[in-house]
Amino acid sequence: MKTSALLATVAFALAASGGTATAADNVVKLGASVQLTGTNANTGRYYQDAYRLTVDKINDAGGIKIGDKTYKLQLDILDNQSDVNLSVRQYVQLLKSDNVDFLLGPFASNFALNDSSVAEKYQVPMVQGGGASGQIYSRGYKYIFGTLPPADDYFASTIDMLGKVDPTPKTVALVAADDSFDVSVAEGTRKHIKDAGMKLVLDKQFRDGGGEFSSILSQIKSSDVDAVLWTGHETDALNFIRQAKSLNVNPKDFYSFTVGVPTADFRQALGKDANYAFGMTSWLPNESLKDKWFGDAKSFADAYQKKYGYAPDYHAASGAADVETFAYALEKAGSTKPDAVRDAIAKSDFDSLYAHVKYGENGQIDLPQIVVQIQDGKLVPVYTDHMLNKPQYPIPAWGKR
Amino acid sequence: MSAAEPPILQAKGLTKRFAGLVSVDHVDFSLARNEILGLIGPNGAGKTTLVNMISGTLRPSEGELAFKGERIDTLPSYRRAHLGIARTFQVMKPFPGLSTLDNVAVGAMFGTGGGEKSRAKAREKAREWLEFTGLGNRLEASADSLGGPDRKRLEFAKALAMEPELLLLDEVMAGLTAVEVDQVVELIKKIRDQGVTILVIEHVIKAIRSLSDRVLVLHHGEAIAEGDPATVLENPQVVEAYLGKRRA
Amino acid sequence: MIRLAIILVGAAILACLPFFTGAVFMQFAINALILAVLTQSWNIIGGFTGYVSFGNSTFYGLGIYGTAVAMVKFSLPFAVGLGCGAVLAVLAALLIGIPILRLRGPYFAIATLGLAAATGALVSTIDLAGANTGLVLPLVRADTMFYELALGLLLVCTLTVLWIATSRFGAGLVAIREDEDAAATMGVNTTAYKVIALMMSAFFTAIAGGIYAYWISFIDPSSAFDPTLNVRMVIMAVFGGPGTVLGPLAGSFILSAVYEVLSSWISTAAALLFGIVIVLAVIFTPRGIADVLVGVRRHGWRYLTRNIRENRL
Amino acid sequence: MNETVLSIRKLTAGYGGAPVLFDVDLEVRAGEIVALVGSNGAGKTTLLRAVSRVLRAEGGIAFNGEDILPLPPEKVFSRGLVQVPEGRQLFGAMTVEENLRMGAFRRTDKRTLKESFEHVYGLFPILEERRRGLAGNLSGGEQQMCAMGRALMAEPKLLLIDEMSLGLAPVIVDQLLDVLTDIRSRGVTVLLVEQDVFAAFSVADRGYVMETGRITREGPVSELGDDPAVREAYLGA
Amino acid sequence: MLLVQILVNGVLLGGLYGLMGLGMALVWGVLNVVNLAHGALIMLGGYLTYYLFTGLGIDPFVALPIAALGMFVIGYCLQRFILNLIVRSAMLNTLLITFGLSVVITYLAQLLFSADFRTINPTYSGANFAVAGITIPVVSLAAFVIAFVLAGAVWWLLNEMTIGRAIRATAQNLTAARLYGVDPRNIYALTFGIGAALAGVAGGLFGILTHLTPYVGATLTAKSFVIAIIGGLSNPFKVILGGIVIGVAEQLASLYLGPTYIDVISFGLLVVVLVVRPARSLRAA
Repeated sequence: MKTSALLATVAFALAASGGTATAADNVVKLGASVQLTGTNANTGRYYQDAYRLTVDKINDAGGIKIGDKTYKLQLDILDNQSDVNLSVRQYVQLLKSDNVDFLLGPFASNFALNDSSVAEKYQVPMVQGGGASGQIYSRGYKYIFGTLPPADDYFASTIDMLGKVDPTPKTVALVAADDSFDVSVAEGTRKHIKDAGMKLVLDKQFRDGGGEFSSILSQIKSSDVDAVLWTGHETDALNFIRQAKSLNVNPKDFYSFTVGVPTADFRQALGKDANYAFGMTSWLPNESLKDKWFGDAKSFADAYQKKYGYAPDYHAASGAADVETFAYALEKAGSTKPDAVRDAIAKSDFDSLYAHVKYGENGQIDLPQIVVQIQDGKLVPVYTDHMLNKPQYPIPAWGKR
Repeated sequence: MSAAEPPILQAKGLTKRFAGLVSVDHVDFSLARNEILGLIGPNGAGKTTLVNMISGTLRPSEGELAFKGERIDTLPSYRRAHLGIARTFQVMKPFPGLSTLDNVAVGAMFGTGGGEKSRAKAREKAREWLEFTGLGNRLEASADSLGGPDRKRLEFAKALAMEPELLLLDEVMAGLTAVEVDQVVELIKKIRDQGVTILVIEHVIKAIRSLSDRVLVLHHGEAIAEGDPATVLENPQVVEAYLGKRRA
Repeated sequence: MIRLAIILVGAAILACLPFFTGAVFMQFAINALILAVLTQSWNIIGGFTGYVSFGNSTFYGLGIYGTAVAMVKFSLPFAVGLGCGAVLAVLAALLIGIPILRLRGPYFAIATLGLAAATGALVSTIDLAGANTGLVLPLVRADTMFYELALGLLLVCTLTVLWIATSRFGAGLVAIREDEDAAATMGVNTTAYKVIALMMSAFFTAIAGGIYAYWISFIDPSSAFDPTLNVRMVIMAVFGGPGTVLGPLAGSFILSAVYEVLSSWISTAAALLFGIVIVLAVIFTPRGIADVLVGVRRHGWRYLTRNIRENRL
Repeated sequence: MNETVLSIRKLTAGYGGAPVLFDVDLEVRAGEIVALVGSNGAGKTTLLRAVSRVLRAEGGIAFNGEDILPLPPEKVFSRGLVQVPEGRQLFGAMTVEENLRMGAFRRTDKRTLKESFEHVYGLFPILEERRRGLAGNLSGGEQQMCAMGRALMAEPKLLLIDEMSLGLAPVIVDQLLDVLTDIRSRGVTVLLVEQDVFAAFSVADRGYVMETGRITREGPVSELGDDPAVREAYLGA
Repeated sequence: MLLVQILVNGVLLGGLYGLMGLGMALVWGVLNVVNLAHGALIMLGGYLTYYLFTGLGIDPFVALPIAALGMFVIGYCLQRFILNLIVRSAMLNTLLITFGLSVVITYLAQLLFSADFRTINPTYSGANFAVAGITIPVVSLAAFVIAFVLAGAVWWLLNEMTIGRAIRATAQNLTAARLYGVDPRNIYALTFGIGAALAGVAGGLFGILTHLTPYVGATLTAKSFVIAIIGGLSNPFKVILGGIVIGVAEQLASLYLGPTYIDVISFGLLVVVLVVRPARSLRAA
């Protein structure tokens, strides 16, 4: 018994003697803890890959100038195993023992919510492109910035478009997951639906990750709505479509999903059943998006595809913009002091492969969503504030495809 | 039986049914203070069920049960233990992970009147009872390391440490050799001499004969005979149902 | 007496640690201390009473939410919040305990598991508790305070367990664990004892939850009612030796350290290795570390293969 | 003299390093009923467990001339060495009939199964009456009958019976003893371990007395029953 | 009409639930092992079916028996070489070791199959037909039928076959079974193998109906758990019935209370069943 107590103390002490690495000169260290394993690993990898690619690109181009010295960026990435508690610990570790200078974010709103507290606690800026929930920015924190547009406006452009198509949907069903991000989306969407003069006849919330929609689908069928607006996570979107087909549920005109549609995995998993699905993205690899390091968004996408073997989506682009935010802010601040950099980030104003980056008062970027649709297995941008391509509308019933 | 004092235990119309099967069927009996009552009967006659109803492990489906004139048939087991009823189990139930001393100390701590509140004093008492039952040299042995006869002694010590007024013994002699049976009979007599009333369930007829003041015979849940051992054990009905011709 | 000395000296040494270590260690240590409190609290109901509870994460969640709702929605101070969480959890233990502690063995374990899942799911539908989106607590930069609080709680909890191990109450609990029917007929008020043990367990668990909530500053149902946390409590207690005073502490500190080392050194394979460690530990040391120390002293390293021989078919 | 069915030579066995049996020699010949008596903890049950190979042991155990020490329990069983264990050990949630069928688990000649059933039901009519009932719901005496019936279904050459009379009413014990005699008349050899020396000696041919892991006396029961030392130790005053 | 459709959905879903619970109940009832790795085995069965379908082009329903066979082998080996080492230690230890195994299986799966989600998506996966205005998805119906057929097979095995009786005998009394010629090492491994095979089929169907990731196991274990308890451990058909009860209860809860209440209902039901049927629970203790 005595020995076991001793053993415990030793183990405890061992963990106490964590390593203390010293940062090399002329290097700015960026740190992030992302989901490389566990339930969120599927999307988490976008962030690791985008961070890597962008840091390498910036270093290859000679690094960044701070004052009159040239600095290289260095990237420390830890795997939080999709465990929120671990990710919080890892961010502290990054700051306090791995001595990183600045923080990049994890994926998903609930992680961003927890991890940004570390940034705020130690007053080191974190720029994250993985959480869109309004909750992250409503706490009055000063050190958290985000490159995903506000969740409440995700459906704004979609609803805008619905006003301009024929026939215009009159009745709408809203199906939303119950997590932080989707609750924000749903709240905003209800308002947009009302403003557009449409009628919300079915408003259903489901357990995030539950994957079981037959009851909701049967209710959609019996209420015979014109359009379905759906928000949740990717696998749930997948199940929703598959179950809609097997229960033969067809909204009269239209359905749209906040996530999934832009990703290649999603289209591949669903095959032909993915066709006609509408979705949205805050980013498309257009040549019109000019970038200091990559040239434009398309070259970014090509480089990414070449290096990692899969196509980037808006998660990746948003992650790249996070790294670039630091690059611009460091040069502008002319210092690596956290407070100086923080103020420089707040004043960010630059074009990037992702978008024009400019943070609002609360630290969040504002971007319109581009409405996209899968047409014959291809992702086609349809609408921003005007029609880009002709939508396949209304969506044909399952039996008539 | 002294006429002046009310019986220490009185059962009236005691009945237990399990899912329609009647295990004990309207049994009446009483126990006078300081008496030894032998309870015999074929397997499945309801003897253990009867003991379970007295100790509170089972609730009677019907009937009344009084201890020293007070109704106890709805009290939970621990309350009956506090009143002074202790029992042993047919399948012995020591606390296997504890030493013999701690096993018996539980009895001393929680027995009649709620037991001894101080753990140290309870262990002191437990030591005395282990001496009394002949286990004084095995205080620190773990209970599941004890062999058959020692287990029975432990079972006795646990019950005695509760300082009961009524002790229910369920087949404490099963599996003992004739000589060991004689030892246990002596032990039980010694306990009775301390003023304890005892109910004994047993198949060892020799022991029943030499111990009991009275014998009660159960068959199919009904009391078929009651009286002094000699008479009951010659009752033809008892011989037919239970004893067999060879032993009568 | 020796145990009391070890506990007090250990606590005194640990209390000084914040002055010699950095923020990363604090971060790890607060987590480890909270886990140790959870393990030690579980030990009261699981180790001493023998009721393998998978419902302690319910009390943890209630402690977290009691504290958070009181602080966020009613602007009460932290201390009052802790009290709310504790009262909530203890009441829940009382109400839940009476029906559920009638079940035995695996049935109790499963009922508590179901309960934990149901409570988590229920809380995530309550608007006052922020539904499934969680609650944000005010941010405090005071890790040393949280560390000392958690350490203090662990000390009180461990002293309580020490008292249990040496008291009449504890003897009653152990009797229930060893044989409940026999305990009842020997005069132990089994229902009351079990429920009280569960309430004590719930109390410490809930306070730990409250400290965690304020420290981490953002909570949601999936982190507050995490069922794997309960599995971790069980593993740590069993690894250390359930039903002992110091075993659960040793178990939780060692496993916390192992997990931390694994996840910071070999990040991606950490969970895999952790799983393998559990499997091997169960095979070679089925009775916990406390028993390993005794066993190895007696039988040398053959103790390990001996365990297999005893437990295999 | 009949041939030897079971021959045990210098058998040592025990639990977890602590030996319980020391150099036990014992012999059972075809057609005999042999009684093994002794006080509690003398090692009688340990001996049976060693013989049926559930327990590690050293020394020699030969069954019909074959060394069975290296065999696993199921092989020993297949050779026709069948045990009725202490405490009956029925399959409580299975019907009486299924319990009997389990006795025939290793039998390959399923055709004669019906005869075996008839034989067992003939010996214990109550089992036929209760054949659809669960074994766990039987009374103690009926359970012992079921256990013996199950053993007989295996068509044993040697039957080991452990504490047959334990916890049974005298009238039931008498019935079972009668059945033993009947079984023997059909050519089954029996080794009976008993606490109740009266009962055991009333049907056995020869007896062994075991004390603290050693055989101390052996001989025909008539001689053993008259031996004053045995009388004093096991038959009581 | 909506209500009827919802009930049909619940019943069909319940068949698959029941099949998930079946393997769990078998292993639990026979080996007294609450197999926390059951969900991980379901997941593994799903991936096996997936690779047979996408890799070798075998129709998923043809692939099911092959996957079941593969899972049987895996299950047999797990029990024979790992779980048999600890069967005689405390019940808690079997819980811990199966938990450890579930972690190992999950993260091995992640290394082998990556964290990406997969679906088994044959051309007919969304096929359906209508009866009196009620839509019936073909695959769900097939899953339902398969669940019943397999429950029947398990029942037949346990009650009418010698090996099945040996399995039950071993479950009830290990010592006696050994004395009567049963080799428990083999029987235990066989039982666990059958449990794993049932999990494999459930996994394949699960993959056709929804999606697979290496992490789906934990939820499925919990679900199988609930169903095994509600259905009881003795009769395979009752387990399927338990699945249907849960399926219908979830759908009704989803309709009347909202889908976020699904877990409250299924786990709440579990607790209620345990508490109001204490007689059975106490007897089994």
